Amino acid sequence: MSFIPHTKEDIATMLAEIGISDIEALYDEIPDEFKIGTLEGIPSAANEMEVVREITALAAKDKFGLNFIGAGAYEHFIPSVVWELTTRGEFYTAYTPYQAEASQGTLQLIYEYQSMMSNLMAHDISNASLYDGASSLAEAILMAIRVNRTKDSKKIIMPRNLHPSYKAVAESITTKQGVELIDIEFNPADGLINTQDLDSHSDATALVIQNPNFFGSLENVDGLTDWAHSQNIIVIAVVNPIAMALLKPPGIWGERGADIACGEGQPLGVPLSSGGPYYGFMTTRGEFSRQLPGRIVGKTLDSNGNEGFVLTLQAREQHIRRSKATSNICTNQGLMVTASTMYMSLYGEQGLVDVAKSCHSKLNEFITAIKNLKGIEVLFDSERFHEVAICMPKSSKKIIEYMESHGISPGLDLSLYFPELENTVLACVTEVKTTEDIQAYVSLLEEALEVIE
Amino acid sequence: MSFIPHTKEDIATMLAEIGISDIEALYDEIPDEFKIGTLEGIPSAANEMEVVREITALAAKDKFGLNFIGAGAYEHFIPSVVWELTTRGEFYTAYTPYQAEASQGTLQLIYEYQSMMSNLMAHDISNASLYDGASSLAEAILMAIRVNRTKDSKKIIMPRNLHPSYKAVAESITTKQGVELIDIEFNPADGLINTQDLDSHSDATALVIQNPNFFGSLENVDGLTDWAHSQNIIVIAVVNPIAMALLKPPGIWGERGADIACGEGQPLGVPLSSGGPYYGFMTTRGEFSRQLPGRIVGKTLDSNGNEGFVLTLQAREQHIRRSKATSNICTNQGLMVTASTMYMSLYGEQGLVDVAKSCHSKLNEFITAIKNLKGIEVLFDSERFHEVAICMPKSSKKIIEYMESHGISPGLDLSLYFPELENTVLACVTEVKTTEDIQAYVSLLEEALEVIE
Amino acid sequence: MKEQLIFQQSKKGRRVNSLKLDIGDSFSISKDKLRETPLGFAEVSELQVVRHFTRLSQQNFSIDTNFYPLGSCTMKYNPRACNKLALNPDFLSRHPYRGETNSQGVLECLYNLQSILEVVTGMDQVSLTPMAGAQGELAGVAMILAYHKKRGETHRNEIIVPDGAHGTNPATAIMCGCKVIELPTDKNGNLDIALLKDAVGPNTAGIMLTNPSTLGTFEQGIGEISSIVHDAGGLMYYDGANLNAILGKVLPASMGFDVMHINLHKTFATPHGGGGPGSGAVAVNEKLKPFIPLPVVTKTDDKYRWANTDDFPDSIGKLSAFMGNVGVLLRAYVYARMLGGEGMTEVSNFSTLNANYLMKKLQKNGFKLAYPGRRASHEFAISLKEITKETGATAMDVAKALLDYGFHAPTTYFPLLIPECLLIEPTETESKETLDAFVDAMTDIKARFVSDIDGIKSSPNTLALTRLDDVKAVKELNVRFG
Amino acid sequence: MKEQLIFQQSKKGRRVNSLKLDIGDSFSISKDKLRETPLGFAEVSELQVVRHFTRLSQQNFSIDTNFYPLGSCTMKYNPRACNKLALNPDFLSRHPYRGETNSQGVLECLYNLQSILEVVTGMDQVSLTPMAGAQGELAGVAMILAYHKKRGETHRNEIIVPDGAHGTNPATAIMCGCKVIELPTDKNGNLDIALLKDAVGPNTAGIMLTNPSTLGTFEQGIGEISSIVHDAGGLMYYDGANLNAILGKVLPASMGFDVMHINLHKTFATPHGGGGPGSGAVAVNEKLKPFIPLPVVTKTDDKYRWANTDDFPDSIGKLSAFMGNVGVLLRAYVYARMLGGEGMTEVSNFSTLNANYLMKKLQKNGFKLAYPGRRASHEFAISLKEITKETGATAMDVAKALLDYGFHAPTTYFPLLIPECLLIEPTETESKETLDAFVDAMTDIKARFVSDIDGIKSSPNTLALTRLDDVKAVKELNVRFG
Ligand SMILES: Cc1ncc(COP(=O)(O)O)c(C=O)c1O
Ligand SMILES: Cc1ncc(COP(=O)(O)O)c(C=O)c1O
Repeated sequence: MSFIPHTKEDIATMLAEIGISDIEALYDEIPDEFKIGTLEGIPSAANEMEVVREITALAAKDKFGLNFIGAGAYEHFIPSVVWELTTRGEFYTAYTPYQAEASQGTLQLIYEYQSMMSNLMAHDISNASLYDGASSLAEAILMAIRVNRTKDSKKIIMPRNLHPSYKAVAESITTKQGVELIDIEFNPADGLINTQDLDSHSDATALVIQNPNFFGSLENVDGLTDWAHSQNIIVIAVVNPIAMALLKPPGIWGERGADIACGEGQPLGVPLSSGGPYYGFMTTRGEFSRQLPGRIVGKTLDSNGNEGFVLTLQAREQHIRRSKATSNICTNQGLMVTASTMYMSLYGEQGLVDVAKSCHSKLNEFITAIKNLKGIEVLFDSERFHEVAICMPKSSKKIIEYMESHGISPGLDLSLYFPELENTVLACVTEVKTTEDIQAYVSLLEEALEVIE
Repeated sequence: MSFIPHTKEDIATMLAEIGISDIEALYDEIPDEFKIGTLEGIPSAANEMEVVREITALAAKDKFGLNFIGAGAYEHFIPSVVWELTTRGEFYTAYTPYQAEASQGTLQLIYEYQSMMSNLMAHDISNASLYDGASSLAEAILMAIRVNRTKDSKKIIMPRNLHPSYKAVAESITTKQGVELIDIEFNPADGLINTQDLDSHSDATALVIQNPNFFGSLENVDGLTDWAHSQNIIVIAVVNPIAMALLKPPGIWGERGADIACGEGQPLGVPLSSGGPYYGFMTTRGEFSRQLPGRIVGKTLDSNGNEGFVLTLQAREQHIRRSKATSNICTNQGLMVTASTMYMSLYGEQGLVDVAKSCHSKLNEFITAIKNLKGIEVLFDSERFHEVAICMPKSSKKIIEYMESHGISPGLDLSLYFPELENTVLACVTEVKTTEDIQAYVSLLEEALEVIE
Repeated sequence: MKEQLIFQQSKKGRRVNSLKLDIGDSFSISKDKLRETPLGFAEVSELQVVRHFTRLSQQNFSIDTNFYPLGSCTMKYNPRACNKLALNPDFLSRHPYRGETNSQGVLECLYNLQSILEVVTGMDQVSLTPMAGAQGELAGVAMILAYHKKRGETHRNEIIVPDGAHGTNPATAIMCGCKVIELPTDKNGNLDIALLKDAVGPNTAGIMLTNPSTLGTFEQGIGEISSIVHDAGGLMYYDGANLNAILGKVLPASMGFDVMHINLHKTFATPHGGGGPGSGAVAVNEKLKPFIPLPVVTKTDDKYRWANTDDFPDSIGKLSAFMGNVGVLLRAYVYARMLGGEGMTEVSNFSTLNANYLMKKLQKNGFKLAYPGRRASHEFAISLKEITKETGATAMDVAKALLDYGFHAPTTYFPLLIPECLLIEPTETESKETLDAFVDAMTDIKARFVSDIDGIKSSPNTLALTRLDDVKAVKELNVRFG
Repeated sequence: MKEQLIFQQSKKGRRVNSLKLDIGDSFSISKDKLRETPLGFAEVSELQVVRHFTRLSQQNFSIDTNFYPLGSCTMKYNPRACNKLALNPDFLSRHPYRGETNSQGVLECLYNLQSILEVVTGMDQVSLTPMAGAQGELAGVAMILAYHKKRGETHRNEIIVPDGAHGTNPATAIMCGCKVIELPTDKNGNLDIALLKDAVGPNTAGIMLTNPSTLGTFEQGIGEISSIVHDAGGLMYYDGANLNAILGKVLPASMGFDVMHINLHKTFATPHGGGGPGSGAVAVNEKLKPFIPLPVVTKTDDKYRWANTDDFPDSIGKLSAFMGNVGVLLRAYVYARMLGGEGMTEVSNFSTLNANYLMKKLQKNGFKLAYPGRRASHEFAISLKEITKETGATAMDVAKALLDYGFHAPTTYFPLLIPECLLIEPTETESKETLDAFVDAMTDIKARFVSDIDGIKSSPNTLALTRLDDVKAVKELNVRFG
């Protein structure tokens, strides 16, 4: 049951106008061998009432209790305004704002987004979004290679305390162009980048620094940045935007600031939603503007001298430059940026700082509560944000299974990505968790530790 | 935590402009004896995050399975479009469209609603809504007294097969003005109005006919209407708007048609929502336009000759006529009408007929399924729509309790309103019920009949 | 661009395919009962419906798009959280007759809202069932009459209202079979106490007052009024339309009122929805508690339940088929939860601050206040009488001109006793910047009374339509398509 | 009315009070790690936010408000049910790393969507993870390269694209480290087969084709092309941007394609959202199945689970941190459920009917088709070359003029090989009335090329802004406030 508005009479009139007798004739240029009669094997059409019931029942299967997983996707409170407005038809069903005069709503919004995001990162310019955090890192790596005119190398230093999926995605996307991704270790004691390993890679083109790193530990970003710059290495910061309300932003890391910042925009008003749609953000210093991938909105004037907004620097993009574009990206994640712009507007200057502070202090509360459990070890002695790695005295796999079957996701099983971190769970606490929630986690974990062999 | 935008600086500037030093001074005309210091005893403020969690948890307490109650509030499928658009801020947060030029959206929509509703009822004019079905009947009664110039009497014939709450509300609202509501019986065999009782009330001013009646039985509306008109009695039709897609509409009952139609608009796209907000509709013949209560939108021209819409016939209303108004109603149920107008537009000419047909045939399916149960008796041998009365071999109260505790509301306990209908449940089936739902009802009822003493 | 009527977009045989239903084959209604005429509905596609109503919506002014200083209407911000939570499917799918055991969530919300409203009114019992202010008034007057009746004083059938009263007050009294006695306001905006003394008597059922009154001023004689009415055996009805002005500052009960309604769609920020639904919850003191309309939620042994006629045998009865506008009540409850007691006091403080600031600035800019010696409550009245005389520009002209500036008009010609009246209520949720911009617009309009009176008289000039002809609408009544 | 930037509405110290949080007192971050500079966010109230973004939204054209015949973009109606169901809180609150046992609902949806897409493409395996068409292309080319590599043919690094190809095709090839060989189109809009034969060779990795092509015509030599490429050892990539034209009529697999992407935000009606998110699910035949990007959902013993590298050891890997745009996928699945197989065939039939009807009527009214001898697919190209020569009015002028008639512009200047090109795609969800109104507008504009060329050149003239200066935007780059 498609959404066509045609009446029988319409069809007859239209066919007559075209000068044919049935719709099939419209396909007379297609060789018969390619045509199928009817489409078999698709579940038959259901009306909206049936579909609503069917899908609602499927969703209900996934009803769940408390989530303590972060690891790149963060559960923050999203004010009701955000999605009530984001799904307004005028935002939801507009195309990319190529026709500027008919798209000032989206364009002004993106301009505001760019302003907020570049302010948040202490950079000069932000693009209008990329697909997600991981792919934005891949794009940042390609950009770093373009902008680093002092190096021929395509070596990129990728500390192992970077989100493992970001590494994986960077590999899928960049290595075909000869990019070489170089692992360096983290210190087992504090989870931070092992700086001793760095010096042997001073020929690299770029250094990726995730802060807070995958384990939630706060890197010595100033030192790392200054070292990199001293070696003519471009610094790519991978950061959590909510953490940046509290922590030193990439643009002022070290003496000169990180060169490119990127990461996952999801924490800013986008629901967890099984991992997507999210969006990747990217900011940089002004001098690199023309190497930034993705759409960018600029301010200009109309023919009457009134201010307005347009997509700009399009000469970087595939629809103009084709094989010489900065990236192949076309469709981005506009609607997510719409939500984030509202989110940032609602929380404002002080509100986002408070969200970050609340996350931090609730994480501390959680750590204090969990520490007392027998056999539990909190890994990585460092300052932290969002996440903490907990080494369990029993199988992390079984603990997770047990706790999830009782309605709490205790965290990500780190041993899946870091063989050396056996039975270690990466737990995340944000502002949405109450003392009772933390207590529920502790109790259930206690129970799990008892029950599990 | 109120929604005020004032900064400290604003407050200072504003106080200075007024020429006072603190806000308290604004209340200096209020005698101190009336003022309180602080407001005690209100639960302290919660932020949006906390409130969302608290209220969502409360809502979850009411999560439920299948509803088979109708009795004046009907579960129909509501297309997603309806509420996604109805809650758009421009509809949701507008006031009554007194400033016509700034309210053409709402005004045109109501004009369209009036057109649809008067067409559906086969009447000349519809108002823009009243509070709900029951209170619309009270208003219809008062209107009938105003328009019936041939009778001095304030007697209104109210058959007992009218919704008992409608009767109760009519009583609360109209009897202070000397209106006398006269019961007449229904036939135990078919649930229909006992016409023999009518003749002794030929001095009445109006006859109320609910069709389908409270038991779901279809009245002989033509005969009743013609009898009433032969006695100069105004006929007030209380009808279900969805049933009117299938059944003869009030405007063509009998020779001359019912004079006033009213009822509950809820079935047309308004959720059950514990009983409200719903809306009452009311239509009538053209000659009675000026006696219709409630707001009415009319078409007119602007000063350039363009078509537009305004609230009209305002001289009927309280804000102009004060104590001489047709009703005291001011705020009506505009947003519900907004939803209904979309609902009717989506289903359209054929769609609403199909909804009605589907309700009818699923009710028949239900009756067939339930009939076979031992000890069950289907009451009232009549043609039916929406509802059926089922006499149970055990306590209806216990059956309802049992079935509800297992996730199915089997219907309304009629014995609460009709002592003679002991252990009788009024069940309702609409297009949303599947064969499996009906089977689930039958099985659970069987179980209940076994379990209950 | 003018949006056609949906009927003009109709084409025979078109429909929304995804709403097609299996209509079954079991049909048992005789032909003489069936409808033979078409429904006369439009036949359109889903996209047409979406496009039509989206475009229509854009032709409205609304709080979400415009400053809306409509006196007596409290057009404050309607928090989106209230809407979102009230639309929870678990709330929406509850049938009103579902048993209490499976309805504890909604019952708890309603019970808590009752309690909160009891606190802010200082009253002893709240009933949430009235569906708007006017129905609350009806309930209130009905309770007053029931009270007198219970005491054998059925002859008490006079309701006193000030001349500034909202139209629903006298209209309600009449609907309750009462006689209305209208009393004038003195030059300071207070009720004429001497005349009140004359007016009360053995037939006095009660008085209906708004305080702060509809003139935007606090009724200073309220203590004396209360004594006079009570001494005469009458009761005091409080029209709560202006509760926003004194929320958490003054309890209506402490001013001597016995019964009142609260327009939750004003003070408690539920949306106006283009005309409703609202809610006119009533609150009463012990005297009138036995007469409260049902349903009411009560609590026994930690279980919430509906009160019944055993609990309130003298109830004036039911006012709606079920329980009033529950969805509105949920929104009000969410709002109350976010505000807390402190937030409620902020509401009155800042709505009053905004009104007094705006009043002062408009006065400075040459507008004449109706009661210049008085503080504004959360609203105030301007009279354009002199301006009208001098320039011909009326309150209506100002209202229409404001639309061109992107502001909704204040309430015009109400209260009627103030000639060429603009009743202005900014509400607490508007910023100083918005108030200043409004003053600029008003000042500009005032200048144009002289420099551009034709432009003013023909306004609005920037909207899709210019001024609409109300008279034609009545004379050539056209209330439906086709 | 011009809406100020949110920053211009900011005032120091203002905030949304209802979002204030208890920030706790346990703080353990050293000062040198802390931020010292302000965030540079606006400080506004909730009402300001709502009003600002509501007003901004009204400044957009959108499918929900305007006909949007944007060629290559398939701006069809986005059913609201898809949105509502995808926003179910049980879907929204699922963390991507939650275990499979408590995720069977979403996994089932994704699995079923994979299966449906396998049927409509005729392919053997679908991966839903690519986040847009361009990422699907990247996955596709990566798979092609992985395939060759697996066979020891790492030298195959040439990707052939027609000159009409979308920019993402060559850009993707380059991102994959390939060389791009561009082939011209013949005068009938088909690929030049002779030149293709010359172009293929031992280094051919594959060819990327859209069919129907971006010119709005069916590539008639597709069978031969497939043989040529395959015979040369290359693989066939299908850019599914135009799948809407042949959905349920022609299976890409049967035309010889080995791998393809589907823009679900086109053919499967998920919203464009002002620029995304989309979804570019990829589908492959058996040859490329081992290389499919992960995650993919599979089913074992009635339980849905994520496929892993044991299932697909040769996978090209991951393309996103988690699982692509799940929320978009859910919308596409809901759409597919409502359509069923029959509905899918209707999609192509009626999008093709609409395009051919519109093409015929525009041609009748004097517009020159780029390929007049050809059937339109679901879109068609007009060339204004002659008109531009005669009157000076360009494709850009027509695009801007259409805005004044309430229509969004068609795609302009794409494909580049057609001079002064308008690529027009009406989609199946538009009514004949809308198409006729569009023809009227185009005809009127055409008349104005002569009678009112200045009006055309200066259009749009009825929107909030007139034509914007792109050059200035680049020259005086201003990409942030302050
Ligand atoms: C002073 C006053 N009283 C009563 C009412 C009536 O309330 P409602 O519209 O809710 O019926 C209003 C509404 O505008 C009012 O302003
Ligand atoms: C023909 C063609 N190919 C590829 C793409 C790229 O798809 P996406 O925008 O989803 O990345 C498009 C998008 O417009 C297109 O039209």
